[in-house]
Amino acid sequence: MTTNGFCEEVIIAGFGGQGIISAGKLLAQTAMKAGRQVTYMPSYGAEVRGGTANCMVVVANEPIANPVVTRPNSLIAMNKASLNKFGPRIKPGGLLVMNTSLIDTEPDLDKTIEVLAIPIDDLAAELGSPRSANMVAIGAYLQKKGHLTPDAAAQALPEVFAKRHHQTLPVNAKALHRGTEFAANGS
Amino acid sequence: MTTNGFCEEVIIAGFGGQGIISAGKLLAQTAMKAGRQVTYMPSYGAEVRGGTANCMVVVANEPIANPVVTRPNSLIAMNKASLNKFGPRIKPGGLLVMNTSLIDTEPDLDKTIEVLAIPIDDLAAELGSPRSANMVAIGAYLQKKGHLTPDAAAQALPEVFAKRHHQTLPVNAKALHRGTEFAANGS
Amino acid sequence: MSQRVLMCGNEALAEAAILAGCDAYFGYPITPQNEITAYMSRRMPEEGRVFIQSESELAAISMVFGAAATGKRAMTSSSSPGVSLMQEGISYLAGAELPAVVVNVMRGGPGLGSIAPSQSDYFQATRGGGHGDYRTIVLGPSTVQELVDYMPLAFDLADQYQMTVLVLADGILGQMMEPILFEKRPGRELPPKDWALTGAKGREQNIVRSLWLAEGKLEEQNRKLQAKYDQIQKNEVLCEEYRLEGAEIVVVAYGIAARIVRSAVSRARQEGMPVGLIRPITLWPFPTEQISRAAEQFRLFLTVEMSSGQMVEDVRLAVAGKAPVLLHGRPGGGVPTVDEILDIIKELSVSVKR
Amino acid sequence: MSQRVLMCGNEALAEAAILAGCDAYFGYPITPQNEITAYMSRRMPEEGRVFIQSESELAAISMVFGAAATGKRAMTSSSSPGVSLMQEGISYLAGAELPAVVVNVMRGGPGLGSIAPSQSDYFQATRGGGHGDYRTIVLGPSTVQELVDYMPLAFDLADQYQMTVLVLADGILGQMMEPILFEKRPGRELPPKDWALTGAKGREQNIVRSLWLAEGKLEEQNRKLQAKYDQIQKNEVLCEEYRLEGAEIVVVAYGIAARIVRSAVSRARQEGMPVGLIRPITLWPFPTEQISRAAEQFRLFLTVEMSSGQMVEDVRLAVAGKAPVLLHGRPGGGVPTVDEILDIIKELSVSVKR
Amino acid sequence: MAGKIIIDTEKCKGCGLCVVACPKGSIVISEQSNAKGYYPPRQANDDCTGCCNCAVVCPDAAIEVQRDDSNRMKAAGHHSKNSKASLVEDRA
Amino acid sequence: MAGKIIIDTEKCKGCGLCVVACPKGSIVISEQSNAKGYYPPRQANDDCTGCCNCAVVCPDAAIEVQRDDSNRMKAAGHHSKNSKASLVEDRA
Amino acid sequence: MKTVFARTPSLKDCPTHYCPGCGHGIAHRLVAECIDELDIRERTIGIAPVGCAVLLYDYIDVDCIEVAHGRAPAVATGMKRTNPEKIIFSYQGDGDLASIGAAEILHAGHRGEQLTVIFINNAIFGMTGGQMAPTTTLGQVTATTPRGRTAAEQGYPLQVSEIMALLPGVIYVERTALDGAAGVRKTKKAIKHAFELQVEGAEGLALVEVLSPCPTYWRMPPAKATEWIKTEMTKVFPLGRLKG
Amino acid sequence: MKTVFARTPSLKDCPTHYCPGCGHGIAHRLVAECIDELDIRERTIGIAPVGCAVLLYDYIDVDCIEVAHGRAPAVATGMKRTNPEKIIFSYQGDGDLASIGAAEILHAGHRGEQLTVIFINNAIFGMTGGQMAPTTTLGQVTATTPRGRTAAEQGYPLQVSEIMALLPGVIYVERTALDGAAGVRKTKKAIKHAFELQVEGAEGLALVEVLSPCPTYWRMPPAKATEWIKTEMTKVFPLGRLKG
Ligand SMILES: Cc1ncc(C[n+]2csc(CCOP(=O)(O)OP(=O)(O)O)c2C)c(N)n1
Ligand SMILES: Cc1ncc(C[n+]2csc(CCOP(=O)(O)OP(=O)(O)O)c2C)c(N)n1
Ligand code: SF4
Ligand code: SF4
Ligand code: SF4
Ligand code: SF4
Ligand code: SF4
Ligand code: SF4
Ligand SMILES: [Mg+2]
Ligand SMILES: [Mg+2]
Repeated sequence: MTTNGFCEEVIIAGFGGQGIISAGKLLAQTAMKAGRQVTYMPSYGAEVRGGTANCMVVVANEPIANPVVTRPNSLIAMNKASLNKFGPRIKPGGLLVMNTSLIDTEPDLDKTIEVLAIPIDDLAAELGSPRSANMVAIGAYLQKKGHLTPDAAAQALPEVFAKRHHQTLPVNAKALHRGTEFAANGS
Repeated sequence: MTTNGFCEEVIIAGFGGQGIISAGKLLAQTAMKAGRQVTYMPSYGAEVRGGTANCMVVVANEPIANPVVTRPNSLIAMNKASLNKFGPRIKPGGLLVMNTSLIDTEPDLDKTIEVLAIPIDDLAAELGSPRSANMVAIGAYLQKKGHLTPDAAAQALPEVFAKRHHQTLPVNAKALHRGTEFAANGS
Repeated sequence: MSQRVLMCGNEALAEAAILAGCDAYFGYPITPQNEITAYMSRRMPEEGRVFIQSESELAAISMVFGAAATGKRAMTSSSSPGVSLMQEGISYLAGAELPAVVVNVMRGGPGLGSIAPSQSDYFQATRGGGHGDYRTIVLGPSTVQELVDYMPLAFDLADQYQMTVLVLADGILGQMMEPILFEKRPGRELPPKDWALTGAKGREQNIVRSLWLAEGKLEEQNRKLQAKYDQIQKNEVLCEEYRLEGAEIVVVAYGIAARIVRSAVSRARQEGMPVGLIRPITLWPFPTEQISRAAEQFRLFLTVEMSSGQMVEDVRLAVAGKAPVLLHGRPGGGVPTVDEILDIIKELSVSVKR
Repeated sequence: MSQRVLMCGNEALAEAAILAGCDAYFGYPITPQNEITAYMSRRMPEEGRVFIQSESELAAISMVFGAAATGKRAMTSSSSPGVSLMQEGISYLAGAELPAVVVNVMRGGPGLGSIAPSQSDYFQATRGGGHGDYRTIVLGPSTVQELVDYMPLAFDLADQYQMTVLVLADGILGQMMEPILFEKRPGRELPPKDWALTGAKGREQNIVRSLWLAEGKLEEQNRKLQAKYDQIQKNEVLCEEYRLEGAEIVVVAYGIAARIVRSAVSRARQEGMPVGLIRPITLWPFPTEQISRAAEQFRLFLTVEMSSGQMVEDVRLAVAGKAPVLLHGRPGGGVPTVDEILDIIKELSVSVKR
Repeated sequence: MAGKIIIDTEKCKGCGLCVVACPKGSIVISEQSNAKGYYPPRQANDDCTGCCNCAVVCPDAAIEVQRDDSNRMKAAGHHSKNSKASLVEDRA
Repeated sequence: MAGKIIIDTEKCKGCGLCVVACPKGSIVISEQSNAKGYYPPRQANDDCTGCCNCAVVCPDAAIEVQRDDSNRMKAAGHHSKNSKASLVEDRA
Repeated sequence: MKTVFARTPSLKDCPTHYCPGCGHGIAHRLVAECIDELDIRERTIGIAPVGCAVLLYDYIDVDCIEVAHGRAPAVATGMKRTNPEKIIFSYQGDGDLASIGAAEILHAGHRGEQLTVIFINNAIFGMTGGQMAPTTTLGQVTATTPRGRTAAEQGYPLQVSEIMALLPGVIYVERTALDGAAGVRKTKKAIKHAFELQVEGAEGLALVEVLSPCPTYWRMPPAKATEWIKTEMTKVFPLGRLKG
Repeated sequence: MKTVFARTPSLKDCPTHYCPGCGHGIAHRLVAECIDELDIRERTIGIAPVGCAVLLYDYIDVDCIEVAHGRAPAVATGMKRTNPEKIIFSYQGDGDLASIGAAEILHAGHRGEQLTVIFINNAIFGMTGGQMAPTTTLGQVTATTPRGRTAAEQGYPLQVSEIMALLPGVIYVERTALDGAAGVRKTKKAIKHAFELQVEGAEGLALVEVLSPCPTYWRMPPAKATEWIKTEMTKVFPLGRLKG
């Protein structure tokens, strides 16, 4: 929402359990280490929970006004419900990263929006780590946007995951790069 | 505190149990029946009780500002503690009705204050009704002040005492008149 | 009762509530308003209505919440610390739009304070001591007769606007006896309580709630509340003006302080001082317009209140810089005297003349 | 920690409290501030300090009361309905002159409302939702870094003035993560706590109380409190001014609303509109003087707050009629956007130019 | 097949409690998720007796049970006083 | 006279509990009121044993008891652990 | 084929917001079934707690009210005393009833209010994200007992039913568990009895404590949660009729 | 002659504001005597209730605090947890402890706080002018039960000690009565034990319920009030050690 220079507002959304929260935190952590202004905001829409989760990350060069993103530049939609809810809010000229493993329909969006269709769950499963789907998504997103590098994200991984999960760092780093690769090559 | 016309502010004070409250209510009730403006205010200085009680009655011809009497025209002091506490507050030219049955010292007050020394408890005891001391006091006070008649007070008695005490009405009426008599004759 | 009777404020307002059709009283004892609870414990069962001494003020306001939700006229009463405990409950009443009457016989604070009379819960009453954007109608009677007259109004306003009406009295008003007249006057015409919980018979389920999670829904509900409050501000202001003719100084005071000021003004006028009184009767809605108009005309405002200065903010907001607004405040149970107010008026008269 | 870390506001303020020497935390869960309680449950025992999940907010504020009376640094946190329940306790803290820190991460009201962010407890915080004449110092940070920076200040102010310091945040500030820096800065020099209850050893008995029954005593105590509050009003106002140079329109906003307004002002300036921001950091004491001075100079005031209009009264009191004061309020969990504020500023710029 | 269950797959949250509750092993979780992403179960064999255990434990009231009572005694539910006929024949 | 009581008449509120508590009938209410209007008691005879009952029940701690222990065993008060000598020899 | 089990009419035909395997869904259904079977839908008023079950009124189709956290018994008192012919039930969690609302339930019982109380004990504060409840078991890890509850620090789990049974004003107390089909059936029987007493005008309060799974904050799959009730929770909270 | 009974030093040398024959005066003296005998004056903090005993600090010469009505156990918790070496006692009436403060005392007991609680049960709200307390007996006429308390309307008298004794965190509960010299001596023994447990660091809460006369609002002379405790009150509140 700042106008000077760069300001990237992302929504990441999916089922609870798809690692939405860690994906968002990784993005924020990476941005912080890169010296950017950044905010991260979890969804806390209801005290009671349904099956969905989302979070909002803003990366900018100037102080950030509001961490609540109403109209994102980019949406990472990990399932259909998320696409339905947030898809229409993407700003013209924005980016949609769409998990075709769980979304079988074509999104009906503004033509100016770039759509990256990627079978996120399948790619993660191929790596032998279905729970790393979130990392595949981040990798793909970063490749498309380019404001932070997948390598920087991989370096931030240890700060996002609790120590007891550190054995998963290598596979998550791999997943990040797999996402990048797919986004770059379309396969 | 109103200036036009008549305004009489009385404090009645003594031990708890000396009938201070009923004395004040009688005065107020009598004034009301006489068509006067009147307020009655019990002491409620502390949530916890000591041995003392007092109440304040204001009778006037105009709307009454404040039922809390800081500087009374008249004080009915049923015991020494009351005299000590409220005596110095009597307005110049005021009246002190002082129960000599329980007060053995001379009050040291402004010279303009009229003092009626009257052995209230003794008079009541003589009537065979020690508990009617409060009525003796009211009778004496009314005789001195004259703004309401002892007869009117006697007529108001049934409204002040609960039904179950109505057998005491005659002796209380008698006590009222005994007080009047003493105030008039000095004996 | 169509004859003057001598009654203390607490008992008088209780009887007035009964005459106004109060179906249920819930309360927890606290000085200086215990006579209300005691009176109700005797009279409500006589009338076949409900009296409960609750275990606390939290419970009392919650019982009011329950009874009110079924469409009954319910009330509670307390004094300052007890009313503080009701703030969450009052906010819930506002959110759920339930009618209720709450009497606060104010005493000295903060904390346990004292049991002396006070007016230092004005902010709490008029700004909402609870959370969220809400208002309660606040009535500030200044005689025992007014206490009696405003209880039926309190119940009517509560029902008409589905909200809490606070009756702000103080220790003196509650304790003092004055001759009063109980007169049966016609009440307002009131909307049907079709929202009440009476059992879902022949209609859809009724729900009384204050939680609105869906996006934008709570904001909408708030705007609805504000619209209602605007209506009230337009239609329900009560305010007495006394001796404003030819005045230069206007004293603003309410409740017991106002009756003391009234005497002072009357005496000042006798002594030729150009002073009048504006007495807000509804403290919320505040007579902002009346005072704002007066500010065009008069040169100086003096607020007298039994607090460190709370209503004075409303006076300043109304005057909006058009005239100086001074304060004579007596906090912590202090009661101003006619003489001390008169002295201030004298001084101000001199300065105004200069 | 001398390196930037990414933390949510709730956890960050909790860690900052620990660094500030908080001896004890007492609290009852409520959204959107549960991260504070959870964080404290882990960290306080690690530091050998006290954490208790209390049975209620009443108990929490009472535990704070107890710990504070012994000279310890104690705090609690809650959100709107829970803070309403603490009003009696906060009034007692004021009466007994005990230091305490209370964090309110505000949510939408009234009633159960919602858990969306809000600023609608401003009245409660700044006017005292409890009974009696008292104040609490109220800090309104607008970034996670400020939350961190103001926690030590909150404890210092509490100790210096022996009173409650309220930290007013909102659901967004509590939940959002931002990079922050924990810096150890020197605290204030503080008076000894010779009033504390530590056992009457080698001295007379200490008593912590708020009841003053003797005639005039409570009034005296109140005047003492007011004198203290006057001091604070003189010495402790914090307020940020942004782009006031050459402005004609001044927006007043605090907390999360202020950071949104800041962006809008920055954009408006780029588009050449003459607008600046005054951001009160202490909400009580309010920067009345700053705004009053500004009112001499600027032509129009706009208050933006996430409520139906509460702080706007303080702005109006400060402006005192010298300029129009408009309100853009979003109650019930609504969050204003930069765009909507920009639109209002645009409109106003046009009207100011005319 | 004495019994049959009908699952409201869109209300089901795939908790699997019915699976555990069935004494006949007649219920299995299916592979097809519903719109909310949950995996509702399905009837897996013909052993269902219509005992209602699955419906009784379902937190989402997503199971309806039908039974062929033609060749057996009507299950004698304990009817409390004040009771009214209801679609829940399974009574405590 | 083995015992003797000293009454602080200005603290006394004339409640009469000591009168009832005395096993020896040694206490009576006096006719002279104190400054507060209460009628404190006085020792009425020489039978006092110094048993302390009166002092123990006095709500205003207005009674001091003295006893001549020269020709009897020292009353064996139950001394709790942690205890310190005190002027209250009468222990529970 | 005949339908022998279907949704009861007072249970609205919509999905709930509860987590998979949550006991609230079962308890709601049982309450609705009892209301229909006793034919009291048109004169019943339900009181929703502040807790995961706050939206009770979205699921049970009777007149309902949502009240401040913990105050349901006082609200119920206000309703029942002014409407003795109505059937009032409150539905409260262990945070609501046993923590912040301890005084209100105790005193409603103490006064002998004619109420039906459904007390859902899931040993946790569900709605706020899994903090310790008074009924949390020793060793249980929660958001506010990260090292597990210990008796020394937080005390032993609170046995509410045992306390309530002590009060003469409380006429019926039973503890049941949603730990499988048999437990659910027993729970329904208890809830029904608690309603019947009020329908009959029995003088006093009836309370059913229902041990109920919260798979989410117990951090276990639903089936395991059911097991945990059986093996662990009932040790601390013995099942059975405690009174009446 | 030797002085065998005199005011103990921690009882300040001043008259009290209590009514003639009020049990608070006796209880205050006993507390002060125990403090002196245990030699803990210099590390004791007393908590005054809101009730007739609100001015406790004017009579007992230790560090004292006055707290909101009913919240003493929570205040005590805040003090003791941050100052484990101090001896904290609270002194509460039946309105304070059993009515408005029911949740706080229950939970302090539930958590097993190391506290000494003196609970003065005089079956009435004294300070506010004689209203019904939860412990008011059936038939007792008070300012708010003008026709006498009935079980149907206000419930049975609340047996606080019996409830507290149920809690594992409560280690000692005894009910005594100020009904004559023997009763006063027993009460002192109980109070002393309740202090000793804390001095020894025993883990849990110790509570002594003291049946205490309020001649003023029982509307009887002091001697008769003592009798009434013996003949009527102990029927409803049986004396003895309930726990520990
Ligand atoms: C006054 C107040 N304090 C705290 C809260 C936050 N809160 C909401 S629900 C809840 C506890 C829920 O636990 P429980 O009653 O056991 O219900 P569950 O969700 O486990 O079913 C709390 C503390 C609130 N809404 N209001
Ligand atoms: C919040 C609040 N509610 C009510 C009161 C009024 N109040 C003062 S003492 C008291 C009850 C006193 O009864 P109890 O605790 O039994 O003490 P007693 O006077 O009988 O010794 C009450 C209701 C208060 N001060 N604060
Ligand atoms: S009705 Fe019984 S047998 Fe049939 S599927 Fe359900 S549980 Fe299994
Ligand atoms: S019990 Fe119900 S919700 Fe759970 S899996 Fe079976 S049908 Fe679905
Ligand atoms: S017991 Fe004490 S107060 Fe009562 S009469 Fe005897 S000496 Fe006086
Ligand atoms: S010490 Fe014993 S014998 Fe002596 S006066 Fe007192 S009670 Fe009587
Ligand atoms: S958090 Fe627990 S209690 Fe709440 S809905 Fe989920 S499973 Fe049920
Ligand atoms: S009212 Fe009762 S409790 Fe209070 S001081 Fe008097 S006798 Fe004691
Ligand atoms: Mg729970
Ligand atoms: Mg009592």
